Order: sequence, then structure tokens, then C-alpha cells
Amino acid sequence: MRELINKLSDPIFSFPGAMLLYLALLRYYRIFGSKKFAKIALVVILGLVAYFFADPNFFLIITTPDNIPISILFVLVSFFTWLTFHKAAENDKRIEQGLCPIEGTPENREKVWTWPNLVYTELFTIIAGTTFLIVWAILFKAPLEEPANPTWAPNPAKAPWYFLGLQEMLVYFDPWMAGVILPGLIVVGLLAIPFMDTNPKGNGYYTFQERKVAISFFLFGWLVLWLYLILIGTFLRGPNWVFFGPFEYWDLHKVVAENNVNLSEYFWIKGLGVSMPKNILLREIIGIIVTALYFVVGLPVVTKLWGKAFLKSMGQIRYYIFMFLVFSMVSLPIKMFLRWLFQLKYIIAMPEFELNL
Amino acid sequence: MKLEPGMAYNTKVLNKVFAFLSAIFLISVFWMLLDDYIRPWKVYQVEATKIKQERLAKVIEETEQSLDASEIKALEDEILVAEQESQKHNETIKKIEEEMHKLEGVIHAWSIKKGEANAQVSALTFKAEMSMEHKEHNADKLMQQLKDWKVKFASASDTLKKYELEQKEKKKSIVELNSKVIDLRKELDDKVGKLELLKDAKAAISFDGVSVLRNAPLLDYLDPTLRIEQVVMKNYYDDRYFQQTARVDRCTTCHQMIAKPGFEDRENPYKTHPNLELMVGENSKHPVKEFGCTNCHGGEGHRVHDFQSIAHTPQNSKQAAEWREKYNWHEPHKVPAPMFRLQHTEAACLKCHQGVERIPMADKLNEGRHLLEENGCYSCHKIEGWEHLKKPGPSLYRLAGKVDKEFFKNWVWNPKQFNPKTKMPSFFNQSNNSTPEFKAKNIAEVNALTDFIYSLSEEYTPNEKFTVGNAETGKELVSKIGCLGCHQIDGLDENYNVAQNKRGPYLKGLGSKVSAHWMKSWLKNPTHYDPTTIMPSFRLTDSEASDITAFLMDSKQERFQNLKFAPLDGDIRDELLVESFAAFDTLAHAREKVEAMSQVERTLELGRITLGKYGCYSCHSIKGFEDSPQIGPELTNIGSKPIEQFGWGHQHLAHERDVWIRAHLENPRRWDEGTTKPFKDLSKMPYFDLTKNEIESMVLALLGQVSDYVPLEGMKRLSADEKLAEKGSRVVREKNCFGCHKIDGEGGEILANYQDDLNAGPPFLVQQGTRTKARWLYDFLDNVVPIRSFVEIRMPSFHLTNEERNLVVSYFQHKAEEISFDDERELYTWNPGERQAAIKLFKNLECATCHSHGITSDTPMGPDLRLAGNRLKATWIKRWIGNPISILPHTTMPSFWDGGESPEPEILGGDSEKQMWALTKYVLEMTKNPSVAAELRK
Amino acid sequence: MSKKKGFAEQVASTQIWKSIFRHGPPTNARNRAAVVAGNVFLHLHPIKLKKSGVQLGYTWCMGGLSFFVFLSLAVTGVLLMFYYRPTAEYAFNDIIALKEHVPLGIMRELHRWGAHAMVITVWLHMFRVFMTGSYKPPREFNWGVGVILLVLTLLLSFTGYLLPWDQLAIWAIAVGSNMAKATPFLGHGGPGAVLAKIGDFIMVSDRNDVRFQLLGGRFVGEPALLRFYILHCVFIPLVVGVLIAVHFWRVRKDGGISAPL
Amino acid sequence: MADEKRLSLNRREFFGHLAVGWSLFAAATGGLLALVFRFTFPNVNFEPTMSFTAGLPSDYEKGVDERWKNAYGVWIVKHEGILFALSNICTHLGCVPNWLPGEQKFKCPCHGSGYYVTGVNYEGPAPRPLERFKIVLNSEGKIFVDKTKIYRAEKGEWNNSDSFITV
Repeated sequence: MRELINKLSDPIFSFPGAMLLYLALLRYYRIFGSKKFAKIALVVILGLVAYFFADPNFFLIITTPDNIPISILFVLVSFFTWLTFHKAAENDKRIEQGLCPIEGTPENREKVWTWPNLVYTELFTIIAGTTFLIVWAILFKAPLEEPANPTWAPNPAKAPWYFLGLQEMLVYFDPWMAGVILPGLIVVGLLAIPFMDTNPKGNGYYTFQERKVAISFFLFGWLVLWLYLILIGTFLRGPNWVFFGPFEYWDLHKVVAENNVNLSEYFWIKGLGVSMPKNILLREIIGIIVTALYFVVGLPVVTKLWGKAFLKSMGQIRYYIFMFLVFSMVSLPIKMFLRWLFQLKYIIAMPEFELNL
Repeated sequence: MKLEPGMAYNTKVLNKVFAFLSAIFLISVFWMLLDDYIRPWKVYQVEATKIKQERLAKVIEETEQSLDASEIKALEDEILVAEQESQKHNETIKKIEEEMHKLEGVIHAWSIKKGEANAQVSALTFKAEMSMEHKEHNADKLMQQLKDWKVKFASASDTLKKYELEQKEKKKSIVELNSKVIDLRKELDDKVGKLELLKDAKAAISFDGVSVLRNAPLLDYLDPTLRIEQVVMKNYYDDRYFQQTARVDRCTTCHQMIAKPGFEDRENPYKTHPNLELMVGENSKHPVKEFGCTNCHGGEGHRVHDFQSIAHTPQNSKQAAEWREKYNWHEPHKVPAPMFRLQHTEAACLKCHQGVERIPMADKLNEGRHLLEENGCYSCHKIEGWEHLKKPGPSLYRLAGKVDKEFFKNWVWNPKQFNPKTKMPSFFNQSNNSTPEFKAKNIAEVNALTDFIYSLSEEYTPNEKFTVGNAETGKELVSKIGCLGCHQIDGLDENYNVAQNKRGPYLKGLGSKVSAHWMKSWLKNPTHYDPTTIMPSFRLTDSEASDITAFLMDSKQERFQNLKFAPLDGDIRDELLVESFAAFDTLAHAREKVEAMSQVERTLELGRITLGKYGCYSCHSIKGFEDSPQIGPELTNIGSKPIEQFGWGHQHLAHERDVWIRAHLENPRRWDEGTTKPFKDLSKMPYFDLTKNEIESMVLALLGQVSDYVPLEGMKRLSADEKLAEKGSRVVREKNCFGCHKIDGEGGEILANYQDDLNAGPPFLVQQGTRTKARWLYDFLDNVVPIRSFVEIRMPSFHLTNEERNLVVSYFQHKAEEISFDDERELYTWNPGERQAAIKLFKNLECATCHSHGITSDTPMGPDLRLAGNRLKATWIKRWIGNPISILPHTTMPSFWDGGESPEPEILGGDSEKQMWALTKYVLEMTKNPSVAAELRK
Repeated sequence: MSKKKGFAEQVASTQIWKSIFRHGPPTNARNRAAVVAGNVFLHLHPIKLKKSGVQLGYTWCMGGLSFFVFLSLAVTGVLLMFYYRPTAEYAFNDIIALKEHVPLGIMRELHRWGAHAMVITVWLHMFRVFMTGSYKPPREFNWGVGVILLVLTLLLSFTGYLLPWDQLAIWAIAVGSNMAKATPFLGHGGPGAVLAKIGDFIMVSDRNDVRFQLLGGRFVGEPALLRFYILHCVFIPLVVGVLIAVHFWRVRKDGGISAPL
Repeated sequence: MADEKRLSLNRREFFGHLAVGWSLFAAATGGLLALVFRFTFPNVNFEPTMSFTAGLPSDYEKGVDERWKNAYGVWIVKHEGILFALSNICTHLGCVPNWLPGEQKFKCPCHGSGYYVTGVNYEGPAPRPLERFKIVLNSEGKIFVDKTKIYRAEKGEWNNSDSFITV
């Protein structure tokens, strides 16, 4: 059983699994958002937690002080995801019935005194928050390792947990992409959200039905890409950044068969059986064409298939910026799949200019 | 102008003010940029670069001239021809290149395959081993897989290797086709390569567009060519509030050529260091990268702002004036440690080179330290590391048995009057105590002191009686047996007095000082009077001692003898006593106390106080005062003592450390001038009558007494062996071996008297450690047995402890880098025919002419060979026989094997080496069995 | 109607009390308005707000918590500075000191976990704001400010990560700062850097690229520690403080906590 | 009419003193910012020197020598008849790989890049081989390593005669 879980949690299986779960969540959000589901899920999860904690290797990783916030984060995110969908489902039902969302009911729109209503609420959260922090600080000591030693790197050397998603991306992308361009695009994308999303509905209340597209894309990035990768990077990457299942011992000597090949090598050496051309551009021509096709041909095709309505409603500039961001986001899972399926290292490999894609 | 409603000011005016202020703002920003950018060191660096370019240009020109232009032309032509020729192969080469290109693809493909196999093998190895370990069911399957992949990997690497070899072959064949061109090119390269390199070097430092860009304001962060250079010293620190921070020197920012030979003639800062072999140079003992600059020179090495900030210190007022004009220099203020004056740089050696007698190449410093020791500065002033030294003055334990009170009083009052060259400094009649009042007080003090010291003195009776002696013979003896190694003697020809002043006392007026009995007793056995004296015994016969005594007692000081020291004035004595007691008591009570004492008690009490006041016990052993504290302030850290803590009195002197020390040594009492100090507070430091050069050396040595913290890693660390040798060296110096012996080129003042025949003088000790056996030297020092019966000078018998003798041996062993004993066992067995050959050689070379001991009855002119084997090392005997002149140029021993050629080609096949060894063996045999000499008599 | 005033009333009637609190207890409408409007800290709030704005189920109070955690980080951070020296020599030892003997050294734990908590609350705040569509007009600008605050929060946390000066710290920063090296054109290991060349002179090298600028050196060394310390303790907190003020101001000006139109 | 006049006046003014003022102000502020930018690059730093002398070639055994790794970040490798100076910075993200003598490879602990003894990458995310530094013999026959000059395999620079010493 543990073997199976170990195996399944390998990104090759777990990432598609996470995507499927995510699609199911969107499709059946009303069931997901029901209180009954929450109760059942709670029982199941508690059982699973008990089962997982029984394993010494898993216990070791989960109780590492620096990993505690991630556990807290996942508990909170699970709860709040359920909460949003619970509220969204409720509101959506009301809207279908032609009623206003709960937040819009007259009793909720009623103005109340800030003192003491809000001030006290704030005071309570502050007290609760302080208490929580104090208890946390008492129970878990902040980690402190050996004194800094620039000549000897610990194994594995991990970034702070909130950047582990980025570090995980580094497995699939070069630093300039994973470390600069993609994070940059994330920030730009977030900044652009209010200007991309022209849907006037759903302002100030929970709903899914009215904002399907926006929520789907956002949650895909937030839950499936960002949080999932952090999860993998924190709990399942061991020495030498090799994958370890949740119940696996972090053996320093574990080696994974990895021999990645560039697209140009596939094309010239494996495909045509000739030498690589000396000219760099010629050598990488296939990769360049593929990349160009991804954007130049992929965009119109996608537009034709699914995007016409958006194009119309958003206007050209908005639409294309939006699609560029989406394409960039989607390039990550694409690259991941290419790596897993074909051991593809780079689509374009120009180490001469440090330009690897 | 009318304003719009709601406006306080006219918009137009506002805009104008805004524009004006912005303009000022912009200008100030620009000014700030320039202020930040323009630095004096950049100017120096530009100039230095120009000088470097000039020099490179010169070298390039010289190199070009040295090249034969026609030869190069010919070579170039040849290359052209060869190139044309090899063009014939162009098609072949092209074909091979195409093949190679194809091959590259194949190799690439196989290396991918190999990589795959390798990845699989490593992953499977882990998996298989794990499953084996855990005895999993799929272990066998995995092992099988691993095996398969290993086979695949092996075959892939094999194939890959095959193709790679093929590629190498092909490469080689192309090279071969072009071989002629390549060879010729290489030849040309060898000829002009250096020139090209030089040209590249010049281009690298030329000023062009790129370098302007690199040094442009704001852009100079990229990679400026003008930049601050620095050395961070790991082992030398600056003190920052008790924290030691690594010292940083940026001197090379301006002194660019300091480590580059070839700029010796330039002006500073473009000058090469004058002693690159020792300092700064990368292969020197003190490379700049490790030791920096300020470590020796002092100063604020980390500052680069301008000439002033470094705390440059001029050598003299002339240079100061020059700097004032040139650099706007002024005396550095508020700087913890300004630079040493150039002439004082040696002082800095001391902080790292501690625990050594002499620091190599620091002559002036050594001289200064020697003077500090000789004048006994360490005895009144504490200097760390000097505590164990002997007291510089003679012991006064048995003073009463040597001189009388009248002599003593007059001597103390003015030693120079009796003996102008005495070491004893003057306490009285100085600039601060010459008034009649003070003089009278001093006289009372001297009287009391004399009584007190004599009251402490033991009885002493000389153990010899002088009856009669021949002063003429005595004079001759004195100049021959070696007294002059340490003493200068009145009555001899002044040219004979070659010993360093103050090593042993100047022997003058002894007739007016001691009794003849005492003198004779002292000469025969110095330790009888003073067991601690370094004066050795010359093993004088009774008549010799009498003769010398007669000679020495002839020297009289009539004037001094007739001096009558003023008697003790009881009133002044009481006054002084009261004054002294009153320091801890009321005046009335002090008077009562004095009155309660008897006259003798009063005198002795004042004597005791005076002894303590002047610290006589610091230099002289006086009973009961052995452990009294030193009287002067400590000098250990005088080089770091804050300027403000020196007392400057009313003297108008530059407030600098070296100025103070110099002034102080010139006249220690000067600080009292113009003050109204009471008698008891007058400065007591005596006057030493030093020469200007002596003072300079001592100033330097004292400046080196700094408190800088140097960690162990930064110090010169002595090995255990070196430490022993240093201790030995101390003994050698203390006993003044250098007075007679020239030890590896150092010392031997007395030899000046033997210029006509150096062989008659004390022997040169050249590499003594390789020469004599350790055991022999050890015994010899205890019991001197004359070796050269033919010389008159004598090796005296020093009274050395076993430890001291061991140390002396270690010293010589270490100096000669000799650490082990020779194994001479095989030298005691003869090879067939060797002994006969040796005897023949001995006879043919007429060794017995000089080394006649036991062979003929002639007066021996060389050392007794029957003792040589015990004394000398066999290896050294052989070396000595082979070429004595090379070891001792003035020796009378002939060099028979000069140039390695044998004088006796018949014997032992004319093999010089064998002959020398045969003779050596023979000498050893003679030592072992002195009777063999008899067989040579025939 | 007692004649004697109680102690509390006596206190409340002193001039000092009145000079501080310009109104009576907030038990009636007038005073409730005055207490909020008259207090420099509370006047960030409106006097009255929609009921949904105080419902935890709706707001999750994550924004408020973020601000509160930021404040507690500022307080503990300032206090920690009393015992911490940002030098290679002392940094690690000072952390050990906090762990071992400094009174209330547990503040390091509070600070570290607080930092993690702030990242979480900020993320969740953003999650909530997105899910309620609260970035929609007129709140686009404030969403942007929020995104920048999110980035700054991560940077604050990241710069603080180096300060303990242990293996965890320097290697996390080494990995992180090496990404700066890969910045196109500006980092010497990034695409295009090789092109910035005049003759032999390479214009983007490891001693003048963005990573050098960030670290003050070629690798994570003492200058990096100092720079990160200053970024962490002074520079970023100042910017964050200013932006928080803008953020709050705009929350008020854009209509308070969002609610259905 | 009057409004129009004022407007045109303002326009003229705008291109007069106001424009001058603002551009000077902008230039000065820009200058200050540029100075602050320059300020972030120190004129001196205390990092190890970029070049060092590494003894005689005969001091080195065959294989990887780690004696300069800590001080200068360089491995001196003697392999197949040549001696070269290999950088110890992983080409992926700048961690310090470890030399594993048992497996005869450099392995980076951060993201698992692996390199052969020659410095050529073969596993993990490293995009290119480790860099080599300029290495020459000085006039005394000692090895001199200059880290400012970098030779990279993918550019074919490892054939450069300054990138290795034949032994």
C-alpha cells in the first residue's frame, strides 16, 4: 500500500492526478461545497492523517519546524477552498432562483456601528492571532543549522518554502525562465487581473457560476501549479533534488535514471542520423519553429476553438495579453509532460548565449 | 502686476524661482559627482601607467632590434610557399573534414546512448542493491536488468571509444598534411612570440576609448582600470577598541611599481622597493601580499584619500619642507601610528622577530639593542624579554676588599674623571643638580651611601701575594695572550686597543685604584673575588701574573689619587633625612624620628635611602637588594607610548616620539631645566655620554618596542633547534667569544692586531659545527687544552655551567646546519693497500714538517695530529686536506689537491678522493693509537 | 443618583482624561461615531459599515491579520535588533544567544513564525479578495497595491532568511540570488549577457551585474549579510509601511470592504 | 476670450521657465538616483583575489585535487595527460558540487546535476559543463591560475592552450 502511495505521488502520476481532481472539483463544486461532503472528507482526512503519521519517514518530514507553516497553509487552504465553494454554491443556487446573493440581502447590507462591531472583531482576531503565534513559538523552535560554510553545500539545499514552487520549476526550466521570467509573469499576471477580467458580475460576493473562467484559471495557477509544486518541493524532494515518496527514507545515494536530450539532438542525431549543424540557429531551428508555432499557430487555433466569445467580449489587446499569460502558464505543465514522456531537456538549447528554453 | 484671485504669488515668478533653484540643484549634484570622482590617486595611477607604457615601448623596441628582420622575412616567405604547397591537399583535407563532421554525429549519438545506459545503470544499481538488502521479491529481476544494462553500457562506451579514436586519427592526418606550415608557424612564433606578448601587454594598459569608458564617472563600476589596490593581512591587526581587525594596506594604489623590478631610479611613488630580495617581492621572505607595507613602515595604510591622510613622515626637516610645498603636507595629527621615518624602518622588525639575539640584515637595530644591553638600560628600566640578563656593573658584595672609601666616593662623584671610557654613567654635576645647594646635598648623599655600602660589604682578602714583577714583560704578555679581545689598556700603543669600548672595562689607573695583591689574585683567578664575573682565567703562571700586575699597577692617576672628598655635613644629612621621612609623616614627627637616631644610624639610613633613590642595586649586586624593584619606567612599549605621556618640560621640541627619546639620551636631565623642582623630585637618570651614532641606534631600537598585537602566526617562529641556538648565541655573546674569534665572518676585533700573520691570532671559527665534534667542543670549553702550541694567544678558561656549554655547542651545530653525528665506523677499517698509500702520502707531502708532534723533534708549526681525530669530524678533515685555502684563505696549510688534481698520480691510481680519505683515515688512526706516529720517524 | 462619584467616574472627569478622550463612553450613537472618527488609529475605519464587512465568514479577516502580523513583526524585529549584529563574525553567535540565554529570546521564534504566518495570511487574503471579485472596479488600483505588497512580503521574508547566517540561510540565499545572475542582459549568466562586449571588455560580469549589486560581492558573504539586513530591517519595511497606508486609504476611498453592488 | 488668452499664456510659459525648471529638476533627481545606483557598487571588496599560484604540476596526483577548493573555489584536475583548473560553481544555480571519489563524479547537492571528472555535465539540470579557468606556468615553472579568464566547453574554448597544462 505504502509502495503504491510512494509511486503515485511521483509527479508523473500525481500531477495529472491533481489536474483531474481539480477538474472534478470544478465540475462538481456543489457537491464539494456541501456540508455533508465536508463532514465525510474530514473523517476521511483524519483517517489518512493518522495513517500517514504512523510512518516514521513521513512523520520526520512533516514535523520539521520549517515545514509546519506549510501544513498550516494546507489546512487553511483546504478549509477556505471548501468555504468559498460552499458559499459560491449557496449563492449560485440563490441566483438561479432569481434571488440576490446572501451578501446582498437587506439584513447583510444594513449598516452597523464600527464600534464595537468591527473593532471588537479585530481585537478578537488579534488576541487569537497572538495566542496562536505564542503557542506556535513555544511548541516549535525556529530551525538553526550549522554555521554558514560557503565551501560545503547541504544536501538538499532548499529555498524558503514559499519559493519552493519556483525551485521545483527549476527542474524543468533554466534559471532565467524559472527564476526571472516566470515569476515576473506571475506578478504581471496578478497585476493585470482587474484589467483582464471585464466580467462585471461577482463583485463582492462568492460565486462560481457567474465567473467560471476567471476562477478556473486563477485556481489552476494557485492550487494546481503554485501550491502543488510547493508541496512536492517541500515534502517529496530529498537529497540531490531526487524525488522521494512520502514514506520513503531520504537515502543520500538514491539515483534516478535521468538522461535528458535536447530537441535538436532528437531531430538531428536520433531523427536524421546526421551531425549537428555548426550554425547555431540552424541547429536549433526545430526548437525555434516549435516555440514560434506554440504562440503563432497555437493562439489562433485556441481562439478559433474556444476563444471567440472572449475575443469579442474582451477586445483584441486584452484578449491577446490574456492568452499570452495563459500560454506562458500552460507552458510549465507542457514542459513537465515533455520531460516525463520524452526525457526532453531543452526545446531550444543555446548554451552559447545562456538561452535555453 | 495684478494677481489672479486666490493666488498669493504670480505663477510666472514661481516658475522662474523653480527654474533657478533647479539649476542650482543640478549644479550641486554635478559638483558632488565630480567631488566623488576626482581622487588624487587616480592621477598617480595614470602617471604610473604612462611610465609602464614607456618602459614596455622601450623593451619592445629593444626586442624588435634584437630580432633579425631578414630571417623573419625569409620565414614568412617560406610559410607562404608551404601554404601554397599544402593547398594541393585542400581537397583531401576537405574530404577528411566532412568525414569528421559525420563522425561527430555518430559520436554524439553514441554518447547519448552511453549516457542513457549510464543513467540506467546508476539508477538500477541503487534499486537492485536496495531490494537485495531488504530481500524483496523482485531483487533477482532487478539484478538481471542491471546486468543487461551494464552490458549495454560497456558496449556503448566501447563503440564510443572506437569512434573517438577514429576521430583523433583523422585530426592527426589533417595536421600531418599541414605539418610543414604548422612547424614553420611555430618557428616564427618562437621568434616573435615574446614580442607579441609584449605588444599585447602594452595594448592592455593603453588609454583608448574602452578604457575611457571603463573609467568614466558613473560607469566606473563596471570594471575600472584605475582602481584602489589593497592587501588584506591575515596575521596583522589594527586595534579597534580591543577588537583586532585585519589590517588593510592600500599603499600600492599609488606605489604601483613597488614590487616590479626595473623602476629603481624613479621618483616616489613610481619607485621599485630598494630591497625586493628581502621585502615586498613575491619570492622574498616578506611578500607584500602577506605582510603589506605598514607592518614595517607604519602609517595609515588603509587610507587613500591623499598624501596627508596616510600619515607620511619625512626623514628630516628638508624633506618636510619639500613635502609641504609639493603635497601641502603638515605634521599628522590625531593619527594613532604615523609612519616611521625612513631611517627608523628597521625598528619595525622587532615586533615579529622576538627572542633572537640578532635580526638578520637589521644592522642598525641590532646595534641599538646591543647598546641598550651594554649600557645596561634594561637594568633600571624593565624591558620584557631582558629580565634574565646579568647585571651590567660589577658586583659590590666584596667592595671593601677591592677599593677604599675615598676612591669610591670620588669615583661615584665623577667616574669619568678617573676613567674617561668607563661604562658607569654620571649622576652628579649634571645640568639639574649643579647649584651649590644641590651639590652640598649630593655630597652628603655620596658620603652616606659609601658608608652604607661598605657596611654591607663582605670582608675579602686576596689569595695571592704580589712581591715583584717585570712591567715590560707584563706589557708584552698583555698584548699577546688575548686581554685585548675584551679590554682596552692604558699604556699600550693606542692602535693596539681594538676591543669594542665597554665590553671589558678600560684598564687605566689601576695603580690608583686597587692593591697589587688584589690585582694578582684577580688575574690568576677572577672568580675568587667575584664568582659571577665573566672575566675568564688565562691559566697564568705565578710569574706571568706578577708581570702583568706590575705592568697594570704602573698605570696611576695622580690627580685623582690626591682628591679629597668633602666630609659629611651632619646638618645637611639630617635635613635630607627629615625631608625623606616627611614624605610619609608630619614634619615634626619626622624630626623627632631623626633625633631619636644615633649619628651612625642617621648616616647609614641616609645611605640606604640614597641607594634606593639612585637605584645602584639595579646595575650592581648589593647584599640585601637583590630583589629590589627596577627604578626606571618600563620601556617595553615605549614605541607605542602616547606622545602626551612623555614629559616635555620647558623644551621647545617637536612633539614626536623619536625626538623625545633622542633628547633624553643626549641629556636626560634637560626636562628639569627651567623648573623649580625640589631636590627630592629632580630627575635621576644619569648621563651616559653617548655618541650621536649611538644615540641614533638606540632611538631606533627603542622605537621598535611597540605594543602592537601580533598573533603567533604573524611572528617569526623559531624551531626548537633555533631556540637552543639562540640561547647559545646569548652565551657566546655574553662571554664575548666574538672579541677574539671571527665566527663565520662576524667579530674578531682582536684580529686587527694580527694583520701580519693571521695564523698567529685566535683561530677563525668557520662552520665550527661541521668542523669539530660536539663532544670535543663540550669538553674543551670545560678544560681548555691548547691545540696550537706555536701561537701565543691563549684560549682562556671560562667558567661555564654544563648547560651553557651545551648551548654553545648547539649554537655552533645550528649555525653549520649540522644536526646529526657522523658515523665514522667504516673509516677505522682499511682497504687493501690503503694504509701503505696513506703513509706514503704522509711522507711524500711532508706533513711532518709542521705536524711534527711525536714524529720529529722540530718545533711543531701545526696542530697535533694525534689529537685531531677526537677534535675534528672525519668529513671535515677530508675537506680540509682537500682544499684548506677555500675554507681559510690565510692558512699556511698547503692545498695539495688544488683544483681536484692529485699531486701524487702514482698513489692509489691518482684518485684524489681516495687519497684524501686514506690520509683522513690515517689521522684517525693516529688519534686512536698515538704510538703509530713512531713508525713515521724512520 | 448617588451623591458620591465612583472612582472611575472621578478619573473620567479629570482634565487629563478629558484631554485624551474627547467624548464619553461609546455607548450611544454620538460617542460611537466620535470614538472612531476622533482616534487617529481607528479613524482608518468608517464610522459605520455594511454588516457583511464584519462577518468573518465573508472577510476571513486575513487582511487585518496580515497587518497585525506585520506590526508584531515590526515590534519583535526592532527588539531583536538590540541583540543581533549583522556581521559574519557575530551573526550566528547572536542567534545562538537568542536561543540560549537572551531573556525572551523566544521572540526569534515569534518573529520567524510570524514571518511565515504573514506569507500565509497575505496569500489567503489575496485568495479571498479574488474569490469575492473584490478587485473589480473601482478597486483595480488597490488590487495592484496589494500585489506589490504581496511581492514585498515575500522579499521581506526572503531577506530575513539570511540573517541567522547558518547553512540553511546562506544556501537558500545562494540559490535565490543565483536566479538574479540569470536575469536576461543584466545578469552575467543570463541570456544576452555575452553580447554586451566591447572588444575584450566584458560589460556584464560577476563583479558588476545585478547579483553583485544585490549581494555587494561575487558570492553570499559579509557584504550580502549587511545588505540583506538593511533591506530587511529598514528599506523594505519602510516601503511596505507606506504602501500599507496607501492600501488602507484606498480601501476607505474605494467604498470600504466590498459587497454586492 | 480672456480664458483663451490665459491658456495660451500658460502654454508659452510652460515651454519657458516651467519646462526648464522641470527638466533641470528631473535631471538633478535623475543624477542623484544615478549616484545612488553607483553607490551600490563598492570600490573595493574583501573577496579572495582572482588569481593565485598553485605550486608545481608535480605536486598533484592524478585525479581531482581539492586543496584550493575552499580558498579559491577551484579544483585542479590531472586527467589524461593534462592539468586544468575547474570552477567549483555549478552551472545550474551556483551551488558547490561535491567531488565523489567513489563514483568519480561531481554531484551538485542542490538540484542533482552531475559532472564527469572532466567537468562535462551528464545528469541533472545543469545546462553546460563546469567552467575552466586560465592556467599557465609562470617563469619558475609554478602553476598560475587566473580566474578572470574563463574557458567554456560549449564554446569550444577548452582547446585554447591557456585552458590547460600538458603534463
